[in-house]
Amino acid sequence: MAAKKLQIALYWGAACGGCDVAVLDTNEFILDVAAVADVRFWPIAVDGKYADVEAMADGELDLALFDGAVRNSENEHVAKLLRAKSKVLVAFGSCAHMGGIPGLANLVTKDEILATAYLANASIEPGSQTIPHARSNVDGMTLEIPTFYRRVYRLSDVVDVDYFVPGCPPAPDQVKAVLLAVVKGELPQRGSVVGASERAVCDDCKRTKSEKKVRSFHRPFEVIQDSSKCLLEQGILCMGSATRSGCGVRCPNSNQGCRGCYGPLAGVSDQGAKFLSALASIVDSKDPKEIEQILDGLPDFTSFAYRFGLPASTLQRSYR
Amino acid sequence: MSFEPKIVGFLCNWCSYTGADLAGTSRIQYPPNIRVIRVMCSARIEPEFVLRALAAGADGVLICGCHPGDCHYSEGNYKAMRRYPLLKTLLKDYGVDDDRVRLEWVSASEGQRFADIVIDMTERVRALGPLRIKTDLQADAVER
Amino acid sequence: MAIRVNPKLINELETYGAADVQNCYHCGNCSATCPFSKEPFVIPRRSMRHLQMGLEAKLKGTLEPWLCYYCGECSQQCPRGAEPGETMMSLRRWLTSRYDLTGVARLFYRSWKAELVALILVSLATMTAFLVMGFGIGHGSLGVYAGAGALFPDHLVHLLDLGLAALLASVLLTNAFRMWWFTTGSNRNLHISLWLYVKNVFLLPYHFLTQARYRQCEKKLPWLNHLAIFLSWVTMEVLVIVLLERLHSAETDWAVHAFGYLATIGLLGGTAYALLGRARKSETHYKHTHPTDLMFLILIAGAALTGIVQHASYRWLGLDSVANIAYLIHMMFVIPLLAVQIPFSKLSHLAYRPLAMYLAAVHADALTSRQAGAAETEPVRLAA
Amino acid sequence: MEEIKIGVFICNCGTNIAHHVDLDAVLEAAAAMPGVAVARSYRYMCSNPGQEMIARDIREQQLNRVVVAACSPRMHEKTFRGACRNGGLNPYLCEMANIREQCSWVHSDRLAATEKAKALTSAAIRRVWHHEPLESLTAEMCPATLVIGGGIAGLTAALELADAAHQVYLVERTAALGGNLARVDLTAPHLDSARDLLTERFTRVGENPWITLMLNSELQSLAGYVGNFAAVVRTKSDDDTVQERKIDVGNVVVATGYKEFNADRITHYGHGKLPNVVTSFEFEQMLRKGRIETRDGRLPQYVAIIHCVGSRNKEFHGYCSRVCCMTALKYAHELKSANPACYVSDIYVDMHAFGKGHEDFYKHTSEVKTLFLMFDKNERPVIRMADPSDDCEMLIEVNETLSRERIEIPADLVILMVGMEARADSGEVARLVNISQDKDGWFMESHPKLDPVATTTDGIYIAGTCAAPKDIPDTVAQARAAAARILGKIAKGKIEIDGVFAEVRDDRCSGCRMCNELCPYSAIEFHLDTKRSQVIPAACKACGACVAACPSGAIKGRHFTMEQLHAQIDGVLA
Repeated sequence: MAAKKLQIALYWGAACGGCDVAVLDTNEFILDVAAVADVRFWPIAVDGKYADVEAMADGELDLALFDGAVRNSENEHVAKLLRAKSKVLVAFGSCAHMGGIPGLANLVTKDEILATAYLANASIEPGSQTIPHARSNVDGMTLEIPTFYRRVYRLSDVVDVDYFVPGCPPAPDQVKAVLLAVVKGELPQRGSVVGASERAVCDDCKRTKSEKKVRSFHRPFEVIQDSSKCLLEQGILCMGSATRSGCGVRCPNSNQGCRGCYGPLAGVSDQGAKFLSALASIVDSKDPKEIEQILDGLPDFTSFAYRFGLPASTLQRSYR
Repeated sequence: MSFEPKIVGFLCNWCSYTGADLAGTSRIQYPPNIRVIRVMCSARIEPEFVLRALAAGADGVLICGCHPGDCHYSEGNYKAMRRYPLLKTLLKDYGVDDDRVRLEWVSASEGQRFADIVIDMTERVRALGPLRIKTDLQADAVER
Repeated sequence: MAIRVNPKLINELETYGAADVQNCYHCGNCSATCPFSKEPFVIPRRSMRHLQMGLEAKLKGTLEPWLCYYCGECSQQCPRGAEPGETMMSLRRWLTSRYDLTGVARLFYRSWKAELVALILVSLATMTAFLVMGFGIGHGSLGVYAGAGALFPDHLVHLLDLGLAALLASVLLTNAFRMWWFTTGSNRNLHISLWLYVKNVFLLPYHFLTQARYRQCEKKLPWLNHLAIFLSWVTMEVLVIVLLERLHSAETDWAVHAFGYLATIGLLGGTAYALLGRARKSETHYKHTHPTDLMFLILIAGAALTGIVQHASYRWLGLDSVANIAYLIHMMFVIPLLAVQIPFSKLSHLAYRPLAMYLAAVHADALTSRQAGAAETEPVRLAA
Repeated sequence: MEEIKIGVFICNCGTNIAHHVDLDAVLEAAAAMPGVAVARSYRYMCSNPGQEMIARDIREQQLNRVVVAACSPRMHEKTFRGACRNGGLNPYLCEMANIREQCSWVHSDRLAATEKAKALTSAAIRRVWHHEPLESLTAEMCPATLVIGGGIAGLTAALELADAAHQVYLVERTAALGGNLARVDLTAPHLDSARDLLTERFTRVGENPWITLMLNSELQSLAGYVGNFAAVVRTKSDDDTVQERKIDVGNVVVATGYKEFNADRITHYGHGKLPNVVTSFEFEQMLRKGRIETRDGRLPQYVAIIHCVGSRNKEFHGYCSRVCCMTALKYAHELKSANPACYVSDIYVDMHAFGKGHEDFYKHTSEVKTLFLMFDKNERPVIRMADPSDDCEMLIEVNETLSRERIEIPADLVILMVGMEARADSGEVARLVNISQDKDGWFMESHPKLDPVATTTDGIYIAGTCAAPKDIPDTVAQARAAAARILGKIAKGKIEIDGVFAEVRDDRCSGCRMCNELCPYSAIEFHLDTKRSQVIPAACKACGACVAACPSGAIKGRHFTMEQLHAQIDGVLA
């Protein structure tokens, strides 16, 4: 009897869909997957409904890949649903793993977001400023939409997560590796990060590293780079040293500083704070005023440090 | 009963910790709100420790080191001097009031200065009221 | 304008008695102990400094050496043994030689033998002059001391006194004028109104007669001794010049002779004390004795001694011829004293000291009035 | 993971702690915490019975952690670590809570003080949970020593070490030994000849088998740490062939001396333009030739000596070069003895006659009729040619302080007492042996009063004028001090490296080299082949800078790990 096919499901919470595309980017490999697995639920790709998932027995799914952060009640509902229904739930991609780009919203309050979107927006005709509510009645019918949470959560904030696959999006060959590992059942200990290296991007980055002493910071377009030399040493912000490798050094190889999407290394609990500690230490000045001047070359450091992981940071959100 | 802030103090062993001990031997009284953690050098204090203290319920964090030029390891305090402004911009974005996290140079002979800093900081943080990050995070887990 | 430093001056001053001046490193102990070192004068350190640096123009224009009465405190205090007291003494000698127009004073100070020779020549000249005059012209006889036929008649002596007085007045006055010119006249940044000169003129006789300044030294004995010698010498001069006839009157005119005896005691006692002090170096200011100091004391003592011998032999013993001889020897001491010592050597200080006191007060007034003009400060009066 | 059994010992310190802290409450709170096997309160923990109590409890209760809530760790950490060692427990498994200097002595409110004592004790208990046993390392001490600089300092140090039968490599950049002292004729204040001082040492260096003399040589590189330095010395032989030699040494004595201030930098003095304005070293050459004369061969009648050329003023160097005053007096003597008719003017700022016999020397110089003229250090004499009518060649104009007159001083020859300056390349030497320099470029000693010949880098010693201007007695004293310190270490044979240092986890380091530059002691080496950084335990001082800055958390700060500090943070806030 042919081995029973693998029952897998994919879902996207507060996401851009990039992670789903990344799964497709494994090109023909997806056909091998299809050969051994039934995709039972993948809203972006196949036509499956929530009801179908609710109808499943608990643990019926062998693998669920959840990408995207938890921004509203629907995301949480599906997350809990998939948790119940699947043996292995994977937080797939930066949003699920650390809150991702949507996570930056935690720097502002819910009211400021709604005002920006629905009130103070140039494209809104005056007089028709309406803010969507969880329950509203239209033409005599009550209309329910998911409630917009006051902050963004990581997947692991709402459900137990078996594995984390970092990356925005995870590199196709990493996706392939994860899927193969699942197929072959060679998964490491629960709760660990898979589909990434245990060393920082610098380990795989070809640029030569030497004296780390920075006297000024620049945007990439402001300087003529030496493509053989470490970017940070040229004053271009690159978080490669504080970020797991595994992405194939995509950004530094294209002359852009790493932005840290693969998340922190094992020994680090707060990626942004750790990078801050490292970066500030190599500022080459002993005079407080001069230091402040050099650091002014970083216009919005918080957003850079926690671009993909504000909800995963120690303070998780703003307390204004 | 007025609000009693909890302040975590990271003191470097050679200068500020010794200064704090001197305040002790000289019996200089200061508020008990500060709880001191000893590190060998202010260069060992990671910004993440400050964030962790705030997240664990501290209402204020005081970082102390040797005066520039006095560092037992000759350049340790310059690292603290460099990390502090960047940490302050981070805290501003997180909405943590400026007076809650502070960097002060205290030499081994400045027992009085250490006490004055603790008195001043306790008053300022008491005026700001509780920081409530810990309670807010606990609330986040429940109310959405 | 910068003043030229002349390192050679110090050698010149050594011939005037200065010693170890170069050892001074200006700790200022001397000026701290000197009772006279008050604004605007810095005694003795400023002069020590100008001497070390060879600022001849400055030294010539200073009054400070004359404001020092050699109490010797500074020399005792000096950690480097630079003998500031003796240096000021040598500066007074040097200034005396500078004030003397003729340059004879400079010769005498530079070589004391020259002065000794001059003294001897003058005394021999006096002897011959008196003998020629006594026997040759006046036809007096050895045996007659006073009255008609006296070997040395009074009217001749008066003539001699007047001549001497004229010589002294001319020399002393010119030198005093030069002193004024060097210290005050040529000093451009001192603007002294006539009134200031008049206001302080009483200081001249006051200091001349009392040496009031000397009294401010801690030890009073040196002042008393000096005053005794000085007043005795003045009384003796007055008696000889003005009351000569009464001196020689037959009867002992106690109203006059009492003074004579007192003055003699003063002179003999004073000089004896000074000579003994210098021999035993008992006081700091007796430690260094310049030959001119010795000659000066010997002349006075000699004059006083012969004076009393001449008086006693005539008045008490009636030995006219002995009196005449004594008188002759007395003259051989007095004339050199007056003709050489006063204008060209130590005794000229009898003019310079009071003048210095007077000018110092004038300077002080001029400076304070300028400062007063500049800032309302209480005028500082030099202790009169 | 063995089961954690913690012994908590709370000290009353007589009444010092008991007075303001309710110790029973603290004891009770501590006893209730997880992992606490035994909790005791005692009057004097640091007393012998107190320490024996700890050792006994460790043995009897098989304790593997100890917390002592008492005075400041700066006071008795060593004592209680000793007590643990006596009990057979690794001393680093002990943690103190400072409930005296930073609690009972400074808080009078008993309730608040007790709360704080509880928090501090709970922090210590949570921290000690994560402590790990640490062993101090030992390293061999190579008995050979490298001495850089062949001047009086280097020679003295080398001989002191060689006489104790230890190998010395004496490296001298020029072709001859003697350094600056060899350029001098006589020395102040006793006017004994510099040559006598040096020749005795040259012969002994030449004959001593333990000294390897390397002239025309320079240190090329120095790697390793105290007891285990690998030095590369480059020697230039006459036909310009360069030969490199690798030598292993245990310690280094830096005795590179000083450079005299370049007088041309002060235009007022006209050095280089006016022929008869010479520096002190140029005058020494005249003395060594035995003929004091102006450039055109005349015997100078007036000689002026100007002090503090380049020293003690805002524009050039603020410090005093210490030796020029006595050297100037020496010149006054030599001038007067050579030509008694010569008039010497000594133009100075202050007369620094601080050493033995200096004051008498100063007094004696006055006695030979030297004219001393004082000027203010921030104002400077101006030298100009005199008119032909004057009896001197030059005139020096200055405001003389003692007389407050503006004077001009006649001079046929002017000697400029040039001060001392750090050598131009002292920066390279400092970087080579990894020591730091003060703002004037002099090498920095470990402690200005208590440790003047050592530096913050173990095994690197400094002696003589390279550390600061000083005269020959001080230089020789420092050279012998450095040698004595080294002999002490050699005699011990081994160097003990404290167990607390940073350690790079090879499985986590990604070769980003962020840490390499942060270490003031260059205790982190980057291996190009494996692309990994590594800490040299002996050189590491455990400041923790690299631990905090390592972006991938790959450097573990032994005894101050992230887990220990996190536990302590949570503990103080519990």
